[in-house]
Amino acid sequence: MHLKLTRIMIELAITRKLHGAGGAINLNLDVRIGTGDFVTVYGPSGAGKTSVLRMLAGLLTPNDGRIVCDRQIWFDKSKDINLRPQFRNLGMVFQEYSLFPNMTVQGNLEFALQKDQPKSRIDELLQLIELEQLRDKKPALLSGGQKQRVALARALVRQPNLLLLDEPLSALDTAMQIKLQDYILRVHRQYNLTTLMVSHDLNEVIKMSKRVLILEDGIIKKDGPPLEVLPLDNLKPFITGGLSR
Amino acid sequence: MHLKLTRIMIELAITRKLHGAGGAINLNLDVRIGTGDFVTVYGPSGAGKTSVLRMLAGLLTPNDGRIVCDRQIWFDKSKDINLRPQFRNLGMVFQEYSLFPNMTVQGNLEFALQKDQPKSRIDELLQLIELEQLRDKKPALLSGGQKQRVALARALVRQPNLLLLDEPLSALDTAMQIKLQDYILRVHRQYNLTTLMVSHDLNEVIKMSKRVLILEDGIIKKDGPPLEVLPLDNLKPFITGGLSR
Amino acid sequence: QPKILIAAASDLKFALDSVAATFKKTHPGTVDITYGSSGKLFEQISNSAPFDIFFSADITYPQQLKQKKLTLSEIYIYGKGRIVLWSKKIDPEKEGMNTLLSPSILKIAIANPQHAPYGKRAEEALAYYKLTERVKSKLVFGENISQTAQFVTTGAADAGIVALSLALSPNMKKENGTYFLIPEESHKPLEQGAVITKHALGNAYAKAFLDYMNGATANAILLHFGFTKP
Amino acid sequence: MLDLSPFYLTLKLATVTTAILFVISVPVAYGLAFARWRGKVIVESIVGLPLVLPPSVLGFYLLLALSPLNAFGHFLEKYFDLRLVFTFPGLVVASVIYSLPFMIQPIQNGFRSVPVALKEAAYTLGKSRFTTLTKVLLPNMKGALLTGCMLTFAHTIGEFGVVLMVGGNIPHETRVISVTIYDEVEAMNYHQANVYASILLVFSFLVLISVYLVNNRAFKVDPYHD
Amino acid sequence: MLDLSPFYLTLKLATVTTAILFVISVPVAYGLAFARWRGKVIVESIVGLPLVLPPSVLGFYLLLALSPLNAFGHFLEKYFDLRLVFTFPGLVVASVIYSLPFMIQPIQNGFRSVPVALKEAAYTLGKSRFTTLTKVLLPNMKGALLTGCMLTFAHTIGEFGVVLMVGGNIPHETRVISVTIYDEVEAMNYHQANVYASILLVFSFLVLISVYLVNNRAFKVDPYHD
Ligand SMILES: Nc1ncnc2c1ncn2[C@@H]1O[C@H](COP(=O)(O)OP(=O)(O)OP(=O)(O)O)[C@@H](O)[C@H]1O
Ligand SMILES: Nc1ncnc2c1ncn2[C@@H]1O[C@H](COP(=O)(O)OP(=O)(O)OP(=O)(O)O)[C@@H](O)[C@H]1O
Ligand code: MOO
Ligand SMILES: [Mg+2]
Ligand SMILES: [Mg+2]
Repeated sequence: MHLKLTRIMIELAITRKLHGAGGAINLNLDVRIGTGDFVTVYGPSGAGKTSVLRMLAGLLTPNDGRIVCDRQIWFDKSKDINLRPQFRNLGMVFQEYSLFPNMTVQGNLEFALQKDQPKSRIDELLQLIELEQLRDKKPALLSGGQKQRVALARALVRQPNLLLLDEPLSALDTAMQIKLQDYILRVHRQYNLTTLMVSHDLNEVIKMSKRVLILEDGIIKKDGPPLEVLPLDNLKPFITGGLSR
Repeated sequence: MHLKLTRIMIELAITRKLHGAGGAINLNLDVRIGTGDFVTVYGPSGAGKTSVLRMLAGLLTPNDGRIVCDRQIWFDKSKDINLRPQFRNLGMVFQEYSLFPNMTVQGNLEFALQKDQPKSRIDELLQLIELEQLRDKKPALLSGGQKQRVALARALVRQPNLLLLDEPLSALDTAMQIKLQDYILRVHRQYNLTTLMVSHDLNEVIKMSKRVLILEDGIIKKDGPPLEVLPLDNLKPFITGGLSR
Repeated sequence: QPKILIAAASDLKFALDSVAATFKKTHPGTVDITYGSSGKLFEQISNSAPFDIFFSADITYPQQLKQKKLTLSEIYIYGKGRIVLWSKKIDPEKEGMNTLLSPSILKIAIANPQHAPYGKRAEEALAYYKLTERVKSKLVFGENISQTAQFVTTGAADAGIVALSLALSPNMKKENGTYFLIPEESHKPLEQGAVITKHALGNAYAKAFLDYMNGATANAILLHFGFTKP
Repeated sequence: MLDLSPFYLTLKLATVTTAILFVISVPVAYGLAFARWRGKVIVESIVGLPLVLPPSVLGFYLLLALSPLNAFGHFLEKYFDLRLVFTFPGLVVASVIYSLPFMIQPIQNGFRSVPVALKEAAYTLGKSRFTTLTKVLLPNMKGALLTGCMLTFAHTIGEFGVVLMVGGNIPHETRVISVTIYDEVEAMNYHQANVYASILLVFSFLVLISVYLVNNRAFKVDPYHD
Repeated sequence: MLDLSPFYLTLKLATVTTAILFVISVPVAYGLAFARWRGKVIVESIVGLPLVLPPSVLGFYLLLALSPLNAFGHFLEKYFDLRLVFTFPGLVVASVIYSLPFMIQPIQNGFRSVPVALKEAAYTLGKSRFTTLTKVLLPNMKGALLTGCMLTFAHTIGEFGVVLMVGGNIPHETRVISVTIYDEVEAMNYHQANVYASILLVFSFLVLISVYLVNNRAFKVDPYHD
């Protein structure tokens, strides 16, 4: 038996200059994430959340620093290492879906399938996202929420060690959100996946994650359990504001 | 003085076949919307919400029926009338933004400006969406939420009589959402805009709209004030589910 | 089954087709002929094109081949070419070369004197009649003598100086033009030379063909197409 | 003694042809890309035909058509006092026909590669088809426009068979650089031919380099994706 | 008596040339579209150069280069027993060089018009560059590939100057249809020329129509946007 809590999955110590809405942002992170953790990145629009995921995935190059995942060096400026995205074993849901327009729904999922995986995995996922009947349609014909579900399913096909979710449920109705949140949590626990999610939905963040990083202007302002670090006062006035009108 | 409540802005009586997730959907609507109303279309992903807005905008052709707006016939199958989108005076926020990649943020807004409108309108809106510093950047460089804000601002430039908002704030953090909701409500009241919004955020729907159309499988299942027709039980267990974990 | 491939100047088009046809009756075999401008054919033969005999509109090309040691035979002068003034618009017989000065002749086609033998002779003839300067602005240039013929037969040019051999061909006669035979003294002779090239090594059929060119039948055909014996 | 007029004529011909073809091709390609009428493929195919005819054959048919002895050429001469054979305007007409597919084909493909959503967004902003075309569609298909213009321009420079036939190789009028070089080669003035060809190549190379430099800047993969 | 061998030769030449150029151009265009090294524009420009040389001049230089009298041609003959001048393989080499830009240019532009996000998505799914190329990039730029293939194919059919120079108009070996028609025109056998040209046009028209029909189906504007 190993001490699960002490094993570190990701070590992230990077900087990157970004064009922010309030002038240049210096994205500057120094975080460790344990194996099997579910961590949410929360913060205002334009804070740099997507950029963090992109740098982890190898799609955006940090200006400096290093990224170590599962004891493998993914990026190290000083050693001039930059592992290509193909070799970073992870799954990612893009904020803007990035489905392949030339493939059907099923084709998009099958493309993600690895050689040793059974085809039944696809049917399972299609059933989960309730799109079995649209399996032969191209993405252009899908509704916004349907696309988002395909994007999520596609990232889940491979069952990678690291899951990066960029607002994976933002376009869905509450019932579907709850269903998929539960599913994500189930696979997360079942396979001991390390998961990094971006979400601006307080309810979702509270429900899903053990740890929240509050990112503002490129810097982690707070880091801790959701109920301690989230601005919960946003929740109440919001609902009552509506109800009491 | 006229009786504001009795004037009808939109008469919508249309059918359209869609490929639904559970087989063919027959979108079938018969609704009237009063001038200056704020109506939300609420319903599960794939119900046909976006399709309704697209048909109003003239981007999707109904199979049958008629659309009358402000006493002008926009669509009439029996008379073979189908007014082109250019001549339907409305503003639309697309679920997937559809910003012009060749123009800067400011350029996107200026493109929407009409001859008689002052340039200052652009500055006003840029300030509102807090993107003054990114005004010269192309959309490709923006974060998801930043793009969404530009899409909203672009639709507001013209101050049209009819505003169609397809999940206009879904990619934004709570604070920004509240700010923009308040702004939308302000212009809505100020200019007596008729507004049709699609949203799956219960808080938002309750806060913004006087009337909600619950769309399911292409049919309006309920039609009434938010607190009467919305599935409010979704709200509570959700939050507590997180809190009590 | 013996076989030869001949490269021939475009002015020979009709004459050589007839000769080949009669030749094949007495000497069964395959005779393929590729027509083109003499200069281009010379260039290709210099670069080892698989032609067995070369018929040039100008004797200098075969001479150069001989110098380069790319030939197997002596140069055989098979005839002298003549040039004619040809037009659909005016009958040039009446005024001869002065036809070119007529105001209704707006464009005059000649082959390009820079590289087409017939063009050079046409230019000399114009100079001889002191027309060079006076018609200079009317001239258009065909790439070779065939193209020049097309300029006049289509009526795009109002008159042109072309090979007599073409003017006498059935295809050009069909075009309802008239011509004036330009006197020989106005230009240098158009000595037409043929030679067997290195490619024909061991090909007796090639030798047979060139010998046949020397014979009575061939000479009669050549004469019919306006090639006089030197 | 280098005659520079062929260069000048060539440049003029290529520029004029490209400009005319651009103006013709944008609306035609627009129609072909978006129209839905049935006969469309027929027009599409006809537009592609000049490609398969050998230049000198195309030139010959043009010569026939434009000759004052034939109906069309006669008509032009009689009513417009215009003779196109052996004139620069005639070359332009011939080049335009000859290069038509090189301009239309890439532009048509360009129109199709612009997301429909952009057109829709412009329409809902009340913009006319024309404004949408000039402000939204064309700027988002610069690569395709450039491909069309470059292929046409270069193709016209190298164009030879048609030009020789319709133009008649008249100095200072229709003797473009391609014809000039060819003449020198045929006359076995290889040195002179090499000089002309080198100038042409160096010039074209410089033009291409600058076009590509500008183009690459315009296309600079946005820094978000590296 | 219609000789059909020129049609057969032409079809073979156009098909082989298009196939070879496709195989060459996809990787080259890929490199040119995505590579970031500085010298890139130079390669881009060189690739474009065959366009500006008049075909017969290009043909002349190729003739010189490939001739067994000169170094390169001699080398080929000596070590590979390969003579390219006046042979069908020689025509293929010449056509490939001549049509290079027509294939590369549209494909390169096609690569650039595929959203980078798709490539990124494929990479995060662990797909190699090759799989991403064949399964994601190429299928999403079918229009560009088609443009390249069509322009090349048609251009090779109509190709004349280069073929005549390098091929030498040898029956059943290098006498393609363009040369044949030209010969008939030169011989003033206008009827025969018209017959050949008509067959070529009708055939090409049918090919183009079927390509466009298939293409339009592939491109069918999705019904969500009408
Ligand atoms: N390559 C880049 N270089 C410089 N700045 C960039 C680059 N890419 C994005 N930016 C800017 O960096 C900032 C952060 O972008 P990012 O997409 O990470 O935000 P985000 O936190 O995901 O926001 P949202 O919630 O709106 O999606 C934005 O202001 C964006 O314009
Ligand atoms: N042109 C079309 N023809 C047939 N079916 C279509 C067409 N366009 C979309 N559909 C289908 O119609 C259904 C409704 O799509 P729509 O985009 O209106 O959903 P929506 O309610 O906006 O969903 P979401 O909340 O996920 O955005 C979907 O199943 C979609 O695949
Ligand atoms: O017969 Mo020539 O060599 O075309 O003038
Ligand atoms: Mg983001
Ligand atoms: Mg929708």
